[in-house]
Amino acid sequence: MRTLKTTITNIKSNKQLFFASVGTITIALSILGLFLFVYINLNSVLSFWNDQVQLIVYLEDEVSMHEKKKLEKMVSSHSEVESFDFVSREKAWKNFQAMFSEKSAFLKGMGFNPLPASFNLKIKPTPNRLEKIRTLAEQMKQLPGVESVEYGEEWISRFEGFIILMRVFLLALGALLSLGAVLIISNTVKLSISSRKDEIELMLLSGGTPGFIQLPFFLEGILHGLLGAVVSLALMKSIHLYVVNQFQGAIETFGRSMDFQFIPFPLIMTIVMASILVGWLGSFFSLHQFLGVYKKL
Amino acid sequence: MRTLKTTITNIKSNKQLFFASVGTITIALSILGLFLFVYINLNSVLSFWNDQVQLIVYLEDEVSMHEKKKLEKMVSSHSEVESFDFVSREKAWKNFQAMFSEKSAFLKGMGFNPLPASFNLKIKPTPNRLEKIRTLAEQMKQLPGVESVEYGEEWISRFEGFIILMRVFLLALGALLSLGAVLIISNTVKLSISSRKDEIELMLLSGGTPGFIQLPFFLEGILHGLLGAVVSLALMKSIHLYVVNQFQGAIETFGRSMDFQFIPFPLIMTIVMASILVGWLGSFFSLHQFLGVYKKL
Amino acid sequence: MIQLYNVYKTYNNTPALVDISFIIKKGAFVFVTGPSGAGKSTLLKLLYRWENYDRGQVLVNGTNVGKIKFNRLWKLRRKIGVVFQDYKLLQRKTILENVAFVLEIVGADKKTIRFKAWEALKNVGLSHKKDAYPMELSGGEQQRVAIARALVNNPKILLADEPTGNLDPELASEILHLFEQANNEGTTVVFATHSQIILQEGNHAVITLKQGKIVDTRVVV
Amino acid sequence: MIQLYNVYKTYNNTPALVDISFIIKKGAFVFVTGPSGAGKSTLLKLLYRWENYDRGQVLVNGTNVGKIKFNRLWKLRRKIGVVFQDYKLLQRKTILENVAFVLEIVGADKKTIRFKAWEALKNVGLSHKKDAYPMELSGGEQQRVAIARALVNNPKILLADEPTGNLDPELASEILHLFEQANNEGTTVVFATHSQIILQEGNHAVITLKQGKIVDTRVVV
Ligand SMILES: Nc1ncnc2c1ncn2[C@@H]1O[C@H](COP(=O)(O)OP(=O)(O)OP(=O)(O)O)[C@@H](O)[C@H]1O
Ligand SMILES: Nc1ncnc2c1ncn2[C@@H]1O[C@H](COP(=O)(O)OP(=O)(O)OP(=O)(O)O)[C@@H](O)[C@H]1O
Ligand SMILES: [Mg+2]
Ligand SMILES: [Mg+2]
Repeated sequence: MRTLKTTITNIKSNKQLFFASVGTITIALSILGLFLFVYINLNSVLSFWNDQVQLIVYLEDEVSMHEKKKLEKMVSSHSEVESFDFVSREKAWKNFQAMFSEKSAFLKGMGFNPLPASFNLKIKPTPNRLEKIRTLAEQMKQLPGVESVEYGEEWISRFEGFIILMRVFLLALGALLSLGAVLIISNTVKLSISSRKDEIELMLLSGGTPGFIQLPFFLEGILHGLLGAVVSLALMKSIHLYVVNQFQGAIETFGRSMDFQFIPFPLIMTIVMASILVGWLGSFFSLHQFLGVYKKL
Repeated sequence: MRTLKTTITNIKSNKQLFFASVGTITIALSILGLFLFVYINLNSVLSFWNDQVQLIVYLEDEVSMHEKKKLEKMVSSHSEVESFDFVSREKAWKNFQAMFSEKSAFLKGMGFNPLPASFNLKIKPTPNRLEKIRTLAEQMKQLPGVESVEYGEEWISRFEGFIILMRVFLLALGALLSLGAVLIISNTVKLSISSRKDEIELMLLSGGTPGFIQLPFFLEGILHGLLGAVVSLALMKSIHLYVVNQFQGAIETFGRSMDFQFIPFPLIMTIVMASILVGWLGSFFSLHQFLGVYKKL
Repeated sequence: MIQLYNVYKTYNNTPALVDISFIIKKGAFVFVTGPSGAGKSTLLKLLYRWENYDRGQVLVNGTNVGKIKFNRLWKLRRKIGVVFQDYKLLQRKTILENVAFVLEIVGADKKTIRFKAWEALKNVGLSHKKDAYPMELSGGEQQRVAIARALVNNPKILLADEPTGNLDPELASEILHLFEQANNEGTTVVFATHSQIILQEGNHAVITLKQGKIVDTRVVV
Repeated sequence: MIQLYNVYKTYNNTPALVDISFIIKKGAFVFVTGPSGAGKSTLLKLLYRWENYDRGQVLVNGTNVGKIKFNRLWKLRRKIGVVFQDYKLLQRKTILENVAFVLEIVGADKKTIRFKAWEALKNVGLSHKKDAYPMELSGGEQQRVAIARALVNNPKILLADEPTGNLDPELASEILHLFEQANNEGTTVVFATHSQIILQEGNHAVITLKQGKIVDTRVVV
């Protein structure tokens, strides 16, 4: 109780620094949060696209029922295949016509269906997926009843390159920001303590117990971290709500019923705890350094 | 000369705060710079995609030479059209066959060319381009010799939505960061000054001229800004070099000979000048506020 | 109460105290005097362990203060009230808060704090300025706040380092009486001063230092 | 040199100086005395315009100090050396740098600065401590640094606010002689003190304040 009051008095007697500190932490965390935000949503877009990566196995028009069954069995039991679709010749033709609806007049006029039936395989996402797809494609090609195999080799490698680039970029940025946040927080706490040097010295001189002296500063550090986290998360949430309100339309036309996701709850708790930890660590190290001078005497 | 020495002495006598300040400014500017970096490169990607937006006018197979000429004239003189291509029926058929090379056996087997000739128009990028394309498409449809018109309506609106979303997001982030940077800098300078309260007071008491008292702090503020800008730009440049070295391959597969651009030189100068200005402003306002107390007496 | 045996103290290899030995009994009142830089403040600092000594023994209340660990120092310091030569007032607190602060540190309850702090200020004639900040006080008024703060805890030992340097002779002798009153109630007082008037007025033992050595002692029977 | 006509000064509506009038001629040496809180420091602060007055006139060297604009104040203050009651030493500078600092402020050249600063420290007996920081000095040593700093500029006017409060009687009278020497070389000296010994030793004019009023003056013929 008394400690809490001392903490509040401490903060009140140095409002400007307190607000500057919390403000700084808020900004640092907001930036981190925004990145998380972008990263999470980008990831969800990417993983959606990722799902589209497939290996198409075109069957010969003269494939026998037996061959087809064998192929289906082989495909369904393969460890790299997540799921698969069978597209009959008729369905393929319909899709093709739908895709080129503007020119459908010409296509309809063709009078025969030039397209083959196919198995569309979804491949499990693993880091060396491209390699695996390539091997699988080579295997499939040899099998009886398979006309040809298509898997957008070029597109996949492009796409994987882009994902790696994006992740490295975001992680580097995140690391830079985390480092920055820790530096700023510990520096601010240090300033906060050194601005109260006189007070701490007098407490030491008047017989304050180490606990009595340190507790308000620990509490203050924790409070800095907590407030910074809460304010920045509130900021994030309002940006999130704003974006969702303003751009839901634009997002929906983006190709599917995609939500702009908010940072998931466990991650929110992690951020808050981490921020509190950083605040506490900041005050701990600063106090330790500061009191070290007096311990040596 | 003497002022410069005083500035250096000032900085030396308070190294920790100086490095903290420059570090903070560096981080703030680095974040801003990274955004600029991402924004510039994203913009160049987007404007590349933007160029691809086109209006395709399919001609009737029985179009007369006269009608074709008239259409060509109309298209080439239209104020919204940036450039145009003529694709003959033969060329279209070849492109089509190339695109579906895997199935070329079937296509070759068709023995006749179902595709129409077309004009491919590039439309000038203006804010309300979508509207204009729509109008132009309606016009063209009415003309003799035009079979149909295609312009990827859905894709364009999606794309524009995405661009707007992206820009708003980046600008909001940039504004937040700029605000943060200004706050942090001015707060740091304020702390720097108030940590030298005694010194300033003694200078006032001992007959230091206002210029003599203020100049070292102005210099210091400017130095904070300058160093912050230079260090953060150096950081940016090394990140840029790293990214280019590591990912040039991935970038090239990204569809064209695109370079990862660095922040252009005029913008670099602007950043440096702005940072210096912020440093100076920070020290100016802090000094003004600080000295105000003594002026009132 | 306070025992020193052959104590040496140096600052960066320059001796500040040389071979100091004396015993101050419980309830005694002792002046420490000597020219500027003689080592008076240093001697007091050893007693509340703000500085440590190089050789010898310092016992306060039977404890060897040189051996106390940092985490246990507060037990020693709670017994001691100090009037610092540079006052050490907290600029951001009013003078009432300054005096109350040391009571809060030892965990007194709220009512006691208000009453005792106010009483202590009254004793030095400053209760009418209780809400002023140190910067708004004259030099002598600040010194009296420092005195009030040292006395407010009813310490077993009172160490006063030049507590009347900024006070007029009349006030100085009032303060001396205040200390003598505390002494009568059982507090052991060590009073460092330059003032010949104070030394004459208070008929107490005197330890005279010069360049870190005891050069003279006046013993009162 | 210094003229005051019916000067009034209040702090938050409590009077600190009431109807003060006196004239100090060029080259004079004047003591200001009076009990704690009488207004001595306030009076000196008016002269170097650290505080402003409410009514009346204060002329220093013929200029009305109440009317000087902030940007011109340095001209007044360069003529005045002040020994502050709380010393105002810079903790981050050595004492030589502290003394040299006021020379740098008025733009002296490097050689002059080193020589004069060292000389000033020598005059107060502290040249052997020149590289020490204020925290490493005894109370009286710090006070002497403050005195050295006030004298180093050969000011036209010297204002000393209780400059011997932490000095032993011997040193105090040495410092008094130092001031008298400066006075002989033409400096006008105003010396605020409580010390009866100093007042008696220096045969100079005395202004006695009490609760902000002049209650007594000793005039020297
Ligand atoms: N922290 C320190 N570091 C180095 N030297 C110091 C330190 N504190 C004191 N001294 C030196 O030790 C000597 C004794 O100092 P001390 O403060 O004990 O003197 P004092 O008797 O209290 O003098 P005064 O009457 O002027 O206050 C002085 O020469 C002083 O310069
Ligand atoms: N800044 C201030 N704000 C409010 N009151 C003040 C301020 N400075 C001084 N006072 C009050 O004005 C009165 C005169 O103060 P002053 O410092 O002039 O006294 P003094 O004669 O120098 O006393 P001392 O001998 O104790 O130094 C005191 O009652 C003091 O409390
Ligand atoms: Mg001392
Ligand atoms: Mg005074």
